[in-house]
Amino acid sequence: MIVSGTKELPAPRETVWGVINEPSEMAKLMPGVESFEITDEKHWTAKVKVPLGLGGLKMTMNFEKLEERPLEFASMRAKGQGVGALMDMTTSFTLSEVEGGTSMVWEADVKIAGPVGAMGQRVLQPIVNQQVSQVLAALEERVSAAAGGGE
Amino acid sequence: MEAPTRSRAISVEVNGEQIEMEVPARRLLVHFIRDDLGLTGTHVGCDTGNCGACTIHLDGEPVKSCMALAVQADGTKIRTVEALAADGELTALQQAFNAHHALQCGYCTPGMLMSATALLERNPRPTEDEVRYALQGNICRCTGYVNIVEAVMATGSGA
Amino acid sequence: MSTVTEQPTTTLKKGYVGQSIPRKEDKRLVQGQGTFFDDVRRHGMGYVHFVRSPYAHAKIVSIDVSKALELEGVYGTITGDEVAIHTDPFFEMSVEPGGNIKDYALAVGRVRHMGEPVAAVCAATRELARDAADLIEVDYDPLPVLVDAEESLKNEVVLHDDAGSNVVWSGVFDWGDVDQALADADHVVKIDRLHFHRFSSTPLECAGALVEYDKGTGEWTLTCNHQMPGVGAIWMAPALRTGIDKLRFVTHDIGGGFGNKICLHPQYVVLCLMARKLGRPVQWTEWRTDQHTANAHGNERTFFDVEVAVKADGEMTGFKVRALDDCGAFPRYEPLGCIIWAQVTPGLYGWRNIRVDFTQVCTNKSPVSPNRGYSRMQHLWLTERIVDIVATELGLDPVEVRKRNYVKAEQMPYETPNGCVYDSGDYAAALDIALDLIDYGSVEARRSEAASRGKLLGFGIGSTLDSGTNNFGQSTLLNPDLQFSGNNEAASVKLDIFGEVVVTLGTVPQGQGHETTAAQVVADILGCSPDQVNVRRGHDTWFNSHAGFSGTYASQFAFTGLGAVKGAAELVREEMIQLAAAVLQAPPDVIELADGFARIKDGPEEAALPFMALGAIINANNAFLPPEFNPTLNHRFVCRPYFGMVDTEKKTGQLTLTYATQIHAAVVEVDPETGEVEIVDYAAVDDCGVRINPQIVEGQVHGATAHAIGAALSEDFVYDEEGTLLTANFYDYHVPHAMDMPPLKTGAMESPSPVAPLGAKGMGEGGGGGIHCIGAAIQDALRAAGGAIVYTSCNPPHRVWSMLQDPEANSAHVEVVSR
Amino acid sequence: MLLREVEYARPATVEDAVSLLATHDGARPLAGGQTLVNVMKARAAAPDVLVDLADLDELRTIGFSSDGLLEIGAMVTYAQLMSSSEVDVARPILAEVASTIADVQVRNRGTVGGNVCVSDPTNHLPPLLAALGATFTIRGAAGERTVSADEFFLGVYMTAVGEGELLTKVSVPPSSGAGDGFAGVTIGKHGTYIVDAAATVAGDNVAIALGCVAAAPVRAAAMEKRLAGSDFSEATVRGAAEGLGETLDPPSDVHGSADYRRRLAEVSAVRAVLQAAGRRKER
Repeated sequence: MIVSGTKELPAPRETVWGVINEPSEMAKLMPGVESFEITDEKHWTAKVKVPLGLGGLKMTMNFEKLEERPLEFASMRAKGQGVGALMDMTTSFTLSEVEGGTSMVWEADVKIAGPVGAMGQRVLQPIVNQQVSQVLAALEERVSAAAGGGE
Repeated sequence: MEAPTRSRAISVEVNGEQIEMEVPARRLLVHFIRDDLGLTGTHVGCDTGNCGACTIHLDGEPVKSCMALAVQADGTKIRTVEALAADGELTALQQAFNAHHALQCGYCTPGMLMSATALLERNPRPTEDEVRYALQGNICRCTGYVNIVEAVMATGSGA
Repeated sequence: MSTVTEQPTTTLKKGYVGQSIPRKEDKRLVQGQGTFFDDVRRHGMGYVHFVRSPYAHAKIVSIDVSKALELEGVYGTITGDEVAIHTDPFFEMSVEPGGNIKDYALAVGRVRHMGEPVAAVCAATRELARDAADLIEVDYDPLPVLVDAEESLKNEVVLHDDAGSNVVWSGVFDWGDVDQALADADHVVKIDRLHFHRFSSTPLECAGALVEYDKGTGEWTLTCNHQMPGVGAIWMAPALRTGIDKLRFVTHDIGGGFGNKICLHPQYVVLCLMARKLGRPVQWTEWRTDQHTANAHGNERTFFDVEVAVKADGEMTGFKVRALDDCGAFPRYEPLGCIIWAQVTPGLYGWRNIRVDFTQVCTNKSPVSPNRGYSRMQHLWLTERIVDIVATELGLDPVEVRKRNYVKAEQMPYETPNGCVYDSGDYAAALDIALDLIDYGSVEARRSEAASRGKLLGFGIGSTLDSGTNNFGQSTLLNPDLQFSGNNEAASVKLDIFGEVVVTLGTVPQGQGHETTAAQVVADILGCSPDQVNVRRGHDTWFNSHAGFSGTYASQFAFTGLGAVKGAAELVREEMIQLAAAVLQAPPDVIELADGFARIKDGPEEAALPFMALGAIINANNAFLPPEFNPTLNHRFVCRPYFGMVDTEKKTGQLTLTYATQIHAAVVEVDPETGEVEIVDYAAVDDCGVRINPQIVEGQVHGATAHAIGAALSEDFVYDEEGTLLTANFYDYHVPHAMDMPPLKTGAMESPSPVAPLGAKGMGEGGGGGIHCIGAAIQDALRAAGGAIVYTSCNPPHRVWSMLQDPEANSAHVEVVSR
Repeated sequence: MLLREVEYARPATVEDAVSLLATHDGARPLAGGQTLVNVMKARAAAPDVLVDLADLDELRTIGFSSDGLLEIGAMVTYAQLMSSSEVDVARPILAEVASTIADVQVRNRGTVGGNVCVSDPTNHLPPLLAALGATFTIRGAAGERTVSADEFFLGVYMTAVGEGELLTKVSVPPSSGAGDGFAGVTIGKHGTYIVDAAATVAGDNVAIALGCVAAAPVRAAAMEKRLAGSDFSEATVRGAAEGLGETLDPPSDVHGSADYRRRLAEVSAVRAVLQAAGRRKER
């Protein structure tokens, strides 16, 4: 399942890059994150309880940075293993300077296996969209906070 | 206000007999009936609440016991297929199922009988459409429903 | 008590056989007193849950069961490594490369389809076993996934390294001279692609077993719902490195089988290991999603490059086709499917020149197993699609083209191009009954009335044969080294001390009413009422009334099952007459068995011995009998149908013996805006020779038709490109319920079989006609809206809608070359 | 088929229920359970605490508010809707649609509150209540508030009901002469919808809500505008539906592609509107 879109962020590219390139920052954006641990510069894990409305979905997410071209492009892979679902997601972000901030084109290729997948495909696609839009909202908040008052 | 608990003592009237038992909150009503009470006439045929093989009566209403927790049955009256011919005398519906060859493997039959019994208690002379509407929640993979519908209608008209 | 007139024993006295007596099985089943495997409990038994692969193709890097074993109440686990040590791979039937496939009871080193069992855990309660399964950590390394048979042929991704190729079996069957027929034809109709989809009968009771191991005797007892224990034991015993008699199969009531409970040996072997390892009974219940993802799918088969030779007068003289069969991750009952279709090579038609280039491959999907109509349904669908496409393309009437090309009644028994013999039948007459039931004459009037309501009406015929009584010698046409041929089934009949007649069957009924029909046959032979005949429920190896091919499958109970019962009953009958003659001091030929008595025909009142007398003499009071006269009134009989040898060179021979006819006809209305198809009229006509219990026969026709209607309109196992099954349970795999099913009109004929012991043909797998006729009816309906060709066997609303939007794209590339 | 460990409580009052929901992390209300229990059986999601609303009789009533709105308690079952004289008088479409939800057994247990709070895009009631202009009353520690359908349905399994809150009732305007319609294509008779549409025509105006085409019900606003004050003839309604599909981005799955759902949305909207227009009383 491929989901993609563009997001306008009210902050210069440097700030946006500072967030999406920093594992500790990215981890905080995940909905329902409970704890995270940076393994090394390219790898980190997060314990997440994805709020699925009908009950939390506990997952351990292993993130790995794939490719990065500072200020322009970053891609990473997240493998989630949890009870009720197995997720393998590759996401990429392309940043470009625009008037008033940064335009970010994002794309995520999401593979979900296991019982959640079996609960009916037509429910899954909207759920993935919801989770992604929550991540984007958190990113926008984080980025504007960083751009506004600075740390 | 009592705090949430992992298990709970429930009191349920099952086929006329009051049963008190501590059950885990996570135990499905169908497993309580089959495994704890040994009433194995109620069957499980799916895992999404579609097939109706687990149909029983809860406070007089046909319900799917695979989509209820045993703890939810606390304080209710349950009737399972074993109660239909409790005195050994088959009901008119059970006899009609035999006369009209309305069962083959018999796995869906208990659920079918409970749904049809509930229908006839409310609508003694159902039309074919009403019978099919009442049995829509009970899947059968052997009979194609032809003889089942015939048997229920025959019972209705006293044939 | 009905009076029974004496007739020579070879033909049955017209008595209970032929009557729709109510079934003996029903009394317990309508009271919820049936015993299905999951109802049986043992003290201290453990519940087993299988950990299954979420991936369709991946290496198993590691399995860690430590956390699971620490959980309170967990008894133990079994993983693939233990299976590889303690068992051998299952016996493979194919030649190379398929024959080299290693199929273990659990995944060893690699998983090859979503849902494949990777480990098993046993615990004190069902819930604990499920919790423990979540604690077993399996590390997978995903591999590229193969979900398309054509792609699999390229062998870029190979599932079984031991085989080195994805091809399980391939071969060419060439009878007559199809090239000559095509050369002489006035029209050659070419169809480049037809696809028979993947679905299954999904019996309502899923698979499972309670397995106990007796340490003292090294024996396993499986209280289970395996429908073919004979062959199940042949697979399991060598894998477990034990003798076949160490596996005692016990079945009571089974909630439907339809072929989907034949390949249960992998999970059963794991249960046997677990029972032995833990020294306690262990019980496994398969849930619906497990069954859809990993138990038994029907064969998915695609047909390419069909060429049909047609004369100007509409006679079809032959066809050639390339068939590609997708058997999923493991050939379990396969490659038998690569030959079983040849039982009905010409379908119901008289063409003599047929070439089939057949290949079977593996893919990362659930393994297939026989499914109602196994392999014959796929081939008959091909012949019916050919006839309907030829009729559409050449403007022939579908009824006329069938009547012209059907094998005629006067040609029976009819030898097909590959040496099978259609024993009896009148296809045209059966079609006429169906046309009459559906009021064929009014179709055009109904079509215009429907059009006035904005609906497209269509009419379709589906003619099918239910070949029954397998000759396992057909397996040697696939692999000459195989040591299987013929067929057999056993039964025993005894007269007990108090005069009760006791029958044990080798067959394994799952709803077909064997207890009742067997009692009818025995009652007529022994001259008593079926109520006096106690047919023991289910199958038990310890009854010792089974044989190598025991089970219930391939529409053969009426032949082999009842044949064994008849044989055993006749042996007992003979002895009862000899014994009565001795006691009543009269010659045997004046003795008759009737109304539960052995008596002198028209003799004095007192010259009659009740069965109880005979039973008591033999079992408790036999001193007065002369030493050399030793009747036992207890006989086991093995019915061995005679097929003769098959010719492995020409690939000919008698692959089955009886051919029941089923002709289906349907009228549908299509909603052009949404693609929804509604069946507004339906008829099915069955001819299976002598009908032992007409009501039971009719019930089989109803059930088979329901399977066909479900398959034709909604039931489809669809995989995405990652090998995830998208219809993994009844939430998305829609099975017809009471409101989906149209009222069925049924008709019947009786063309007795000259070869079957009772003139009765096996039947029950002829329902495929429903798939054929609904596809034909949809194609007919669409003629008025673009004329799309139906190219697949499952047509839910979205597919019919796409055929309406773009008839060209969706029709198979059909081309007619005329002289 | 076998749930994970879960805690269970059955409070006697709405206040107790709200307090349980507020004070326990991962607590979820359990109404009919006809979806939640299945999701737990599949272990696709697992609440830590189930707060059973069975004893809250206050939520099982159907009546009228002071300003004449039909008030349906959150624990009212589909079967109750079907047999309620108040519903039959005020808004019979509710009973008509309820009678096609799943089967007898599910309708005896499944509740209006459960249907809307699960907010599965294929559920029958979200688009219907959106078209009827229903409002949703939510009670929490901070008291009670009432929101519109647009504000209530946020996404799949996501509604305005937050942690520690409970839907207590759904209020539906009486039809008072308006015509209501519901149409769509299901998987088998009375099955799950592939696409559905609800419509209500009151005087010259029409409200149209589509289901199964997004995470929450979608109003066919452009079509509504085009039809305002029109003759609601078949030709007019079909014309107004043109282009509706292109405004949608429906999911594709084994039962239909996105494109198929776009066309079905148009067909369903037309059929629902024509049914509604045909049932208007005050014409």
